[in-house]
Amino acid sequence: MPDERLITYSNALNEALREEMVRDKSVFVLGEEIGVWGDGGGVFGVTKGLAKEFGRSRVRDSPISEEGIVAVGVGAAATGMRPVVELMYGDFLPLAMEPLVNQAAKMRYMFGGQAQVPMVLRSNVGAGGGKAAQHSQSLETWIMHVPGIKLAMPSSPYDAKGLLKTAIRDNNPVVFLEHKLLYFTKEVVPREDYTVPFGVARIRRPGKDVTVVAMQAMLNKALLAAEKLAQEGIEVEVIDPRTLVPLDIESIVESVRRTNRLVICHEAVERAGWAGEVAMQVIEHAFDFLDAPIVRVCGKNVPMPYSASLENMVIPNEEDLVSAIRQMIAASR
Amino acid sequence: MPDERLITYSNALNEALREEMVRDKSVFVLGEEIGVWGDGGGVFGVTKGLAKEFGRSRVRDSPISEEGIVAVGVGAAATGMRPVVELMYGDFLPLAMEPLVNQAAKMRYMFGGQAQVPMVLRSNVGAGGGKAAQHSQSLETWIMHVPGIKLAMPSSPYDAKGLLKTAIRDNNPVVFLEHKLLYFTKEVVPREDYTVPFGVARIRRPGKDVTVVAMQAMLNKALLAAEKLAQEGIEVEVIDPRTLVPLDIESIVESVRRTNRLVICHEAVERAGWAGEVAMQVIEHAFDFLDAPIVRVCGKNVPMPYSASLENMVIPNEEDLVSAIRQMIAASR
Amino acid sequence: MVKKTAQNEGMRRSTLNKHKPEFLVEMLRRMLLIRAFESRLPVLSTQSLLRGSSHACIGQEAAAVGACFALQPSDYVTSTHRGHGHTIAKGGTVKFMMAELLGRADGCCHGKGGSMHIADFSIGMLGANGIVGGGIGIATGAALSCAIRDSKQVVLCFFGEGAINQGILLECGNMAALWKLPLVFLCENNQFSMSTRPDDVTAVRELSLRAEGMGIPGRTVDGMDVLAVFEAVSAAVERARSSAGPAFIEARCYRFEGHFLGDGLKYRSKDELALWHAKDPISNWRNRLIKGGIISENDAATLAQQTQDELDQAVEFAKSSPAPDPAAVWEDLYA
Amino acid sequence: MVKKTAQNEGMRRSTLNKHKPEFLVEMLRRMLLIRAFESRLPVLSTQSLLRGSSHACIGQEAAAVGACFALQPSDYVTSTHRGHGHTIAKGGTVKFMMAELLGRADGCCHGKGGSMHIADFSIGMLGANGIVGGGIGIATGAALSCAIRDSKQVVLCFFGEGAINQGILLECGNMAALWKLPLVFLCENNQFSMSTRPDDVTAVRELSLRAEGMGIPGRTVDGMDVLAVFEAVSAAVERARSSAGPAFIEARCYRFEGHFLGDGLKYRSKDELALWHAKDPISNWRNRLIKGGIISENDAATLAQQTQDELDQAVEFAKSSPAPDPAAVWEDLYA
Ligand SMILES: Cc1ncc(C[n+]2csc(CCOP(=O)(O)OP(=O)(O)O)c2C)c(N)n1
Ligand SMILES: Cc1ncc(C[n+]2csc(CCOP(=O)(O)OP(=O)(O)O)c2C)c(N)n1
Ligand SMILES: [Mg+2]
Ligand SMILES: [Mg+2]
Repeated sequence: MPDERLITYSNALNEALREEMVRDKSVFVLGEEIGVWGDGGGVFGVTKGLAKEFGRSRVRDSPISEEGIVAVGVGAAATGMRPVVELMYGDFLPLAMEPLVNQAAKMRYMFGGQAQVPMVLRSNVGAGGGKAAQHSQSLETWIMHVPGIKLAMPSSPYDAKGLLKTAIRDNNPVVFLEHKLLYFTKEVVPREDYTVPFGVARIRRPGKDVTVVAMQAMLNKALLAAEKLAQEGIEVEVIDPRTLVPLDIESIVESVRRTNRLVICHEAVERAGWAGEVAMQVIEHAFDFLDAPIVRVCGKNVPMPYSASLENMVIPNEEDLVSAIRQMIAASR
Repeated sequence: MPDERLITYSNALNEALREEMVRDKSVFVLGEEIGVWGDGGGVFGVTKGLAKEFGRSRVRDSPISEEGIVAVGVGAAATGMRPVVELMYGDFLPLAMEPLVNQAAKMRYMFGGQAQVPMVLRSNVGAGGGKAAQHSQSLETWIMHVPGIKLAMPSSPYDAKGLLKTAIRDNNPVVFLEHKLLYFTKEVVPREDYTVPFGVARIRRPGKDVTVVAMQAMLNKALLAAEKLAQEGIEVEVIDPRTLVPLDIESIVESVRRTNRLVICHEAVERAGWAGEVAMQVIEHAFDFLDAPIVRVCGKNVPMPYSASLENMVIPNEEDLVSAIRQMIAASR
Repeated sequence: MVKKTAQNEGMRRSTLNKHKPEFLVEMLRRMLLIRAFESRLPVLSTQSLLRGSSHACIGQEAAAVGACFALQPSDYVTSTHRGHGHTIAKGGTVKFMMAELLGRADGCCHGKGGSMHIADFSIGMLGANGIVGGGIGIATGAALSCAIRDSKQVVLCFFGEGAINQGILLECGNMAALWKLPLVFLCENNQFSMSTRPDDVTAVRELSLRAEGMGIPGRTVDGMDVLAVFEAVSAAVERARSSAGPAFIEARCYRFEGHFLGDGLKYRSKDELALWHAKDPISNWRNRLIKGGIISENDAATLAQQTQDELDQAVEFAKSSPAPDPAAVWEDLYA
Repeated sequence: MVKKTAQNEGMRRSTLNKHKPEFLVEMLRRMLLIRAFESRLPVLSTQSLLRGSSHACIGQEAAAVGACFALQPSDYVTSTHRGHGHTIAKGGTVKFMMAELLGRADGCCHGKGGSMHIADFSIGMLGANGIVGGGIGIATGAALSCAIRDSKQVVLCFFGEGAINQGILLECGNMAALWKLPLVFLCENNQFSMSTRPDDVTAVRELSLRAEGMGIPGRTVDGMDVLAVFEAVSAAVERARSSAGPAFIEARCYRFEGHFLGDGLKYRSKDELALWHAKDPISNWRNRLIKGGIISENDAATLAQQTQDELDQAVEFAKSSPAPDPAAVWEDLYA
């Protein structure tokens, strides 16, 4: 019997941090409210118990200074440490783009390989809880647009733990975006050490009629939509890229070559979102295999409204996917 | 004889500012080195003479505080002024994303229409002068991804003046990105008041074989490439969207319906750049008209290196366009 | 802590007479209204009527009311994530606010903002803010606008002591001082930023020293004393209005409830809370007004009842207001 | 301005004897090397060998050398857009620097950085920076790294007085003070941020007051006097190394040349420049060493000649170095 148990995404992340901190004393954690808040660390419990175990030097509660803490992470990473910096909400990334984009992403390249910046910037994306315009954004596309950074977005507890370990061991800046609605979802996760490699997509459901690329909360909706469509005889292949940089375009292209149809679903605002990148790469590699226009099912082009009825309209849902796929199949069969 | 003369892009912008400041006393300019530097205002001369004419209150030299000056612009705009805030280089946008994205872009919507934020944020994009990784970025895609902001990028002196006037008169936040290599290029510009509307593309060269979408420095390269290809009998239609938000997708789609081929060329980093957005919208509207995969000719996925030989490899050039188009035509004729 | 000496007490009593009784009573009424508003939140929350996070300012009513009462109606206020009190103090209408918290069409932001984005431009309330420090830039820009327009308006910028380490404060504080903008920075030091104490994250013991480093005169005031806050802010407002430049005021107060609904509050002791409860800004003010002969016990009870009634009506109003029309999702994005 | 009193003069003379002659001469040599390096730029520029912007630090040599000489080789330095002097002072090799300015394969960044991104990690020089204030965060992070690793290293963070209004300074200054990081903030007040005077953009007259507001002791030193800078920074470094926390030092100096090559310099008078030329950090130090009997006129001339020769060789080396291999465009993006 493998040594594994059902734990939450938040616990899985917590284990990854703990195990990496035990394994490598250059790993430390920096962020707001990571030491004491709640049940002992982190608004979403991800750093729970770490301050107690590793002390307040390696689990460092910071002032509310987002630009500063990311900048400090960069400097520490460039001088031998492996900081894991937390921004409580991904919506605070706009405060910290300078050190991330102008410093961390570029240092190694512009200094001709002298530097390495093994920093992990942990934060999150996602709406759905009525947190409104300033606490609901999914800004991963900005990061994907910046050469020199890697970008991981785990969709499940298993991946969360395995990808975070890979991120911490990576010698480059990694932006690691969790999803707010997933923190308390559960999955069976091994107790022993394992990693999930970057750049390897996970086919979450095989299918032959249409490929859906989705991550995190949208992935779960895609799986539900696939379930539903299966009853109508439409077989949806659901792919989770797991990391957007590096992107496992081979797996996506291979799938599209089989299904001949592609839907890309992300919660981030549709306009200039990463669906366009995936689409272009598929076009570059498999245009002739496409039997139908690539379809996007993405966040509406508005800030996130507070009211539940409006918020639900802005975030793509299962039904949006079902009807988009139905239409696509009908038009191209 | 129309009252017009050959002036630079920088002068055209200067005229727009001057005329709007005369016309509307709520317009004021805020930025670093805009009052005295050089020949009397602005690193690229855009604010030249304005401090002298309008005084240091309305042409306000700021401390080096990028986040602060954009934030101040937002507050001033929300309370009845029309600030034009300048960031000396577009590479400093990462410092100012918070007030721009979390405040300016969202205020009107999240406050249910109570606010309006008629701020213009002027800055620039572009490489080519050996300014290296931190002074060469083209970050317009980030802005395009944020609902609530408009985005203009003039390619010529005529458009620069007309679009800037439209931007200043617009009641919404407008990010206005100039191109560093264009400041001292010239065009015939009318003396009288005119505006260039947002959301109306300009066909810079008609052609029937392939549509190229490009702006600013890349537009000029596209026109040169078109010239060259014309000699081989390939007729390239070159379209300048002029504003990315709103985007005149109709004109682009209409063109693709005629040419059946699309090349998108931007200087910004290719990965997750706005080419993907244009491509997706064309796919959504005219997939069946495409005789060939959409092609991107874009900035390489690396920070901008200093050395001329390397910089030239990273920025798309005329030859890249010529060969991409040749190949495309050859493969799909 | 702000020291209370006998002399201080004497001064405080004497100041009561400097003001119209109606004014003093209105301060009480407004503080009661804030408390009544905030006290409804847990109930609404258990009824699943609230979404996202709501941050109550119980215990901080004197800071909100004392400061806003020093303003003219045309003056501006910027607020924080903890913005209900500031809005009510500036003259906000509780029924529209309550409808907003419930995400309804009649909310002051038509249901798009919620608690963290309460705003009422009609009374110069330029918005709560989900970004710690986010209001500082807006306030400074508004103050610049007032200065350029020469409108004689003043801007009052609320922020918590947790925001004192955001870079925007330095950038805007410096510009405000440099340009002598009509701006009052009001730092509500409620002793906590979530679970964090000021001394755990801020390297200066006196927050006003931070202000001095930006070129802004700073002082500290007892934030549990509505009149003390009023007087300190009035002086700062007067100075600002006369183009003499910004001021920084730290109002020392205490957050009686959790950071937001659902905060387990494991990080502080009951004893500490009790100490601060003894300084309750409302009951102390009420007692002072009674002792000073401004109102009777009876008046006070009536006032309390009236605010409760107003809140009942606000909640009813909010509950009966419809959800926003779906078409609203596309409205008010661009002007 | 830093006042020069007779007593000061006396003190300054006496301090000469506290140091080894070789050390004092090496300070001169290093300042000469910086000046020689910077003085080549206009020539190289007219030969179209430079791209982008190059910012020379002529007039500021004493600040760079005085400060860096207070460090151990294993200590770190972060720099600014005006970073040649800091690099040379920390021990950089001019031929690799020059090759970098020319964008060649043998440059210290293999031609990818250029003037604004000069870096030499082998000597603890963590990079020039094109972002004003950009080095502050890196320095603070490096200092945190030193503290956590308990490595006894110290970080010296250079920035111009123009960077004093960047929010990152407050954020990092506060953290450095709070956590008592081994960090010395060295603000080179060269009287200009491009064409702007400090008083036009900074609301405090004494920059050290800004530091106090962050919880960091601050002082001002004559930045034209290499020994004064050395002594002030040495004290700060010692304090930092003993875990007593960061310090802030303003070195008042002057930028003799334009902001960058091609600056028309219309914003300042010849008279002002002449006043500052009289305080030239190099010729004054040279004269002091001669008067103090440390070197002869002849020694000084030889030294000057040697640095010129070293520069000639550096320029030759740079010119003969090839452009980077095209394949390099894909190298060193990820580790
Ligand atoms: C930029 C930013 N960082 C962090 C947060 C999360 N957060 C919300 S309130 C808060 C504490 C703020 O403390 P303080 O400023 O003292 O205000 P108080 O809550 O005491 O009213 C934090 C950390 C945020 N909303 N915005
Ligand atoms: C964030 C940022 N803002 C503006 C600039 C443009 N800029 C480069 S140097 C400079 C002046 C800096 O002055 P100071 O800090 O005093 O340094 P000095 O040039 O005097 O060495 C400015 C405004 C920049 N490079 N980065
Ligand atoms: Mg607080
Ligand atoms: Mg300077």
